[in-house]
Amino acid sequence: MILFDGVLALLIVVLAWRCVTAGDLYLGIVVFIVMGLMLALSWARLDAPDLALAEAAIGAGLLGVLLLSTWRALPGHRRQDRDHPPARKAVRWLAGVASVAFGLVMAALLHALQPDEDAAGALALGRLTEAGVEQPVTAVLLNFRSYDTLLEMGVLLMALIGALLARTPLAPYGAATDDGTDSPLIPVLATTFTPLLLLVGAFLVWAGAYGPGGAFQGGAVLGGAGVVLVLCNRLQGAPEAGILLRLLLVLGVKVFILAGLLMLPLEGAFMAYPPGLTYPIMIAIEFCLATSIAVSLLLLFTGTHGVRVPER
Amino acid sequence: MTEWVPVLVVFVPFLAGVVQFMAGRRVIAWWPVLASVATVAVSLWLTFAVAAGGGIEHFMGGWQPPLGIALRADGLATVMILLTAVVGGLVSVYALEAHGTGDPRASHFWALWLMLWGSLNALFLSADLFNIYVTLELVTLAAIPLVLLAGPEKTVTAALRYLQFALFGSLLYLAGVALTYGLAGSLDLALVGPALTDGGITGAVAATCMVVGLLVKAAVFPFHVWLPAAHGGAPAAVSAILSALVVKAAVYLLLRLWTGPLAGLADGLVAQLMGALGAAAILYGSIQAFRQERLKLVVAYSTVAQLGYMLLFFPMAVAQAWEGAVYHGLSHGVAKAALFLAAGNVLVYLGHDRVRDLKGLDRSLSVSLLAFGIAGVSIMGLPPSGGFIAKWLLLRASLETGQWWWAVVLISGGLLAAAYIFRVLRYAFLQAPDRPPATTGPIPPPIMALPATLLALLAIALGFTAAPLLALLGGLPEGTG
Amino acid sequence: MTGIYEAMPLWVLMTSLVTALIIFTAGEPWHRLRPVINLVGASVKLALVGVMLWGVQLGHAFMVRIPLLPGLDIVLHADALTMLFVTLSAILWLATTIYAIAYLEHAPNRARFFGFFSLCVAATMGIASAGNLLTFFIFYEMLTLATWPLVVHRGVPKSMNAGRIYLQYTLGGGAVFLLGIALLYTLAGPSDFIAGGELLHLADEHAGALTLIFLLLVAGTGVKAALVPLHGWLPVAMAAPAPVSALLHAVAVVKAGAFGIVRIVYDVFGIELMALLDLGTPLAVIASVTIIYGSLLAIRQTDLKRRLAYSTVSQVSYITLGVALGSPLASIGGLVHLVHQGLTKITLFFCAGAYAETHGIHRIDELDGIGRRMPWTTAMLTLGALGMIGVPPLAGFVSKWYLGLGAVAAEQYWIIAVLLASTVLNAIYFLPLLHRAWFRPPRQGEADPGEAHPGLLGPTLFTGLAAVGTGLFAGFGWSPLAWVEVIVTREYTP
Amino acid sequence: MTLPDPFALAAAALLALGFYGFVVQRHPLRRLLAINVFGNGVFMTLILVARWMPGGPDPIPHAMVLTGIVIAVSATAMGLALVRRDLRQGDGKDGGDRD
Repeated sequence: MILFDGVLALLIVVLAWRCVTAGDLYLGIVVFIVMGLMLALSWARLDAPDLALAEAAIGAGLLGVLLLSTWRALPGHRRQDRDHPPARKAVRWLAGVASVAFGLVMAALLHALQPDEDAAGALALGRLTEAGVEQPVTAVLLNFRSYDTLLEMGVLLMALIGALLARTPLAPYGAATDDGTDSPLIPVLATTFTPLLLLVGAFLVWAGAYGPGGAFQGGAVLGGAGVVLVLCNRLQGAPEAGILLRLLLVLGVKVFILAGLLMLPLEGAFMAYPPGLTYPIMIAIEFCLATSIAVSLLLLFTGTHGVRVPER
Repeated sequence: MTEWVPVLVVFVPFLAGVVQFMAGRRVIAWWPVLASVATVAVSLWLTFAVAAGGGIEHFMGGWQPPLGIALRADGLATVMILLTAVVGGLVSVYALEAHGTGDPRASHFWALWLMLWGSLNALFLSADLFNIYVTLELVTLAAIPLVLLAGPEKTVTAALRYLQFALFGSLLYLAGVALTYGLAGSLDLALVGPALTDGGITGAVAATCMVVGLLVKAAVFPFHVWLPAAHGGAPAAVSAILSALVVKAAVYLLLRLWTGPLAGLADGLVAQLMGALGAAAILYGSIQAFRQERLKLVVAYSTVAQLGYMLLFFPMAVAQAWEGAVYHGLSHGVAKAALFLAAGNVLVYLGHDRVRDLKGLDRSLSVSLLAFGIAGVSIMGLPPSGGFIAKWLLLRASLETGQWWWAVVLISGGLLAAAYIFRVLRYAFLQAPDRPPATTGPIPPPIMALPATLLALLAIALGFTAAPLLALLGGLPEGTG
Repeated sequence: MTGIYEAMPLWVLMTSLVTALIIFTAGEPWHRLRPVINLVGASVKLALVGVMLWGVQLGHAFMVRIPLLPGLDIVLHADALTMLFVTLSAILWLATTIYAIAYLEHAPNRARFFGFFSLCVAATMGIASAGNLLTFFIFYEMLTLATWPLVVHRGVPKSMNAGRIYLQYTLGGGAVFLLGIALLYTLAGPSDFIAGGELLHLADEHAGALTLIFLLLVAGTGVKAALVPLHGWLPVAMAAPAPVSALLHAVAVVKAGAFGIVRIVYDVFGIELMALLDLGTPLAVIASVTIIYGSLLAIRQTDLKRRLAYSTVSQVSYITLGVALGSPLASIGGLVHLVHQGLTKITLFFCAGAYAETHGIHRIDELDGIGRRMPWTTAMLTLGALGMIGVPPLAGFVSKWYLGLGAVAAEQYWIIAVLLASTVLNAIYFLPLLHRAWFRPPRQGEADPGEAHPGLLGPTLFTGLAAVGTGLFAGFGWSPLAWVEVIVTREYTP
Repeated sequence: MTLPDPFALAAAALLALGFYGFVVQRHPLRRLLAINVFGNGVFMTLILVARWMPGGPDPIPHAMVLTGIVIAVSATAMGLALVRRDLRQGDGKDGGDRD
């Protein structure tokens, strides 16, 4: 296996190198997506299947689609470096030397690093029974360090507002006349693949309590289903969002905060779940989170305030 | 009840922002008022609680560190939250007019600003290295859309550059956090110190990554390149928030880490280097501010310079330097917000903010201009003002530690600040003999002029309130220096 | 009640501050009420100063202490030296206010002008009653800031330029001064102004540092006192309106500098330490150079106000010279000159302003025959000029006499030569003025008579006669001279 | 002398390459790519730290990575929206200084 690991690691490095220095921007993006998949593979090898799933779904999948769509949306002459040439040769050399030194130092440090056995993580594993779920990562995300997760939902919401304020929708409001949408494959994709994705997403959310999966992976897959629908022209952007859509957007963060605040008088601490009710509360919150993540990611992709089914 | 206050200080504004986003424009008049008042109220509650009973700690989820995340309201966090409440409250008053019912994107402004307010408080209270990363990103990702509110066509380049630097800075910080966790097996600020100190080169590299990452976020020279365009281009209320609070959050973290987990690592030479960066920022920022043609860019470059003063704490690292640096943060926050709001009023009235064309402004905009001048007194570090108290403390610290070269920097910085402030006033005082200035806008109503004036007067008042505030801050954390 | 009474210096300061705030808040439209506010403020202040003068005479202690930081207090107090400066400023403020109301009757931006004008006076009061170096510095910088809008008041490029130069000098001086204070605090800790100072015990160990601190402090105050080579701002600042030149540049600002030097020499370092470190003589030399140099440059000026400005450069240094010599008699001469020069020079500036306002006369060669057209004003000009030269029994003579006696007592005979030379130079640049005014015929077509507006003439008459009075009645118990003798006795009695 | 973990080397290389790309590249899209490469280096580091903890993979760094990925993707998505806006606009307009 060491050979496999070595080859995989080398591949990642080469892909990263190509991604950063590729002469053609398009190539750089494609390489980035491939690198994301390779990373997911390597993380699976590193006993982090949750993260492998997340990277594949969000890091490589959704982000990849978004990168490619953005590239396509750019005016032709802006797709290359003409207006933004790389730094001068001297700077490149200097940066090269600096980054080689940086890399060597980090490699040496990582090689020498000996994590403690009484790390916080060991504590987390030891007190898993109190956490309400069997999956350690979900326990950390939704219980031990639920505060981080809650704030992260805020990041997602703000990023969405930022993207909306830039007013550069990727999914135009009018009927999309994209080449390829009349392909016979499209209806198949839209009608069979999407429900499948929805199913997988919901399963992942629920599975997060026991094995690999969770709100983020599941939410990403659900959002991905939406993206597929947009790409198949079964959904399109809308200039305004209905109150329902906005409610779904903030559902996760809002339920999370209100639940947390409710625990202040009940349990004496923010987000301290009452014993016995831990699991149902966490599952409820997880589904809310997944819903909001899915809608947020979908809207981050379309770059519009809302989505609607196009009129036929 | 008291132990709940830190949670409320974070989530009252944060939740209010979320609700604002959901409810949209319908609630624009009253919801922001309610939310701002409530936030100021809980912030004051926290201040009085800490002043009366000392620091407050809250374990999120009831899990103690190292397993869980703690919120710690100590003196430093509390004065920053107080600053945020004061500046935020008055900027909110200004924004009620500037981003009121007349602004089509008012709902976005208030949602972002209220969430940013909560995020800032969360950042100040956080006692966990990774949670700090999350709050840093929250603050950044709220700040950048706010910059866009000036109209994406005008500010998108600045916002994009801001985003690039901010993202890279926080990832660099996160790299340091990763190494720290590898060394210490914990993320709590109070627990990671010994492992970092004993961590040899790994500890040093971890510390370097975190510090450099924060320097990028704090726009410290030479990482300042993203700041002027972003702060200069944003709407006035946003500029005030960004310059007074947002960049300061990163400097705050530098102070917090340096006097906390990194205290055992602080090396004399590195500390001198930090001081040198601060000195370079002071000189470079001031000279650039003097050379700018647009009023808001003058003020923005002034921020680059003023942040440098806080960095002078590191080489001196004595109690007076600590007090001086923090007090500088407070008085700069108040004064800079006043400057930006005043500049915003000029922009509203004239439709431009070209420094050379401010002729005759003193008659029509006398209140805003007076606010600009009064706040300028504090920026120059002249008495009586908060800026003077801070400068005095830093000056004393530099002479007491025998590092007289910082005294020279402090003195020259004050003179350079006088140069760029008076340059603006000079053009504004020039009489326009032939005709009144060609205006495009109305004279800003009192609700826009008063917050600037009040903030400016507060900057002066800070010259007299140092004793209670420094008592609240508490002395230099143990083990530093 | 005693607390309120003891805090008298604060109330005196507040009268001007509150006046300023009211004027700022009321704004431009209140042009009818503004003179009333101004005059009421000035009169109330004068009354309060009278009470305080009486108190100090009886030996009451006035002291207010506002802590800013541990070891950093704002201290306002009133000793005899304070009262000398406070009384002078209060009286002259009233006179100048009346003058300024008349002078600026139809000018724009009067609210701004009078607001900052009151602020300047508040700062001057603060400087006079400052009880330690830091307080002195705070008001010293406040004075700088409040004067700038007055210097640039006209809003033309020339006055803007003057404002820039003014700030460059004064803020630079302030920065140096601050460094000096910070060094002193680091070396010796916080300390109030106290006769003889509290630094003597440091003289052996830190002689070098103390000399450096003295240098910094004197350089800082020397800027405002217009000591050569730090005098460059004063002539340029004459671009300001006449009342500003009169009160601020003849009295408040330059006197603030000179007063600072007096405080530093007497109440921070002390005569004994000055002698020990041998700082007096260099200071006396600088003062002498300034006296001669200022006079020489005054001769070359063709503009009336600029000639007066250079004369100020020269005359203010008498004060520095007096305290630098370190003998009681010279100190009396120097300190009393604070009052004498103030009264005399403000009269001269009032006259210059009246000429400019009434007949548009700015240059000296335009003064031909003005004595016939404006006899009263010109009479006051004559009194002032003769006073400056030091013709007995006018005020200037008293100062010079005591300075001379002091020089003899200190066995510094070269000072006598300086005084004589200065007197001759004064005569050279003032007498031709008087000759033109009285004995040359008016120019063609400019013979129309026209005395100055009563609002301008009144204050001029008042200060002119006061200048004469202080000289004539110098021997009486309530004269500035008697007061100064009290101060100096206290300073020199351990 | 143990053989270095190949993934540790990869993590260091990702950090170095990300840094290099950020400094050298000027095209905003490329810069975002470089930032993400750097971020992946950080995530890889965290995963390695988790893996090396005696007693099984440490869930806390895993949670940190998951949070980090979502933050990185959100920020990048917003960045891409800005890039689209920025590059559609006229040439060479910039309110601030160019270094």
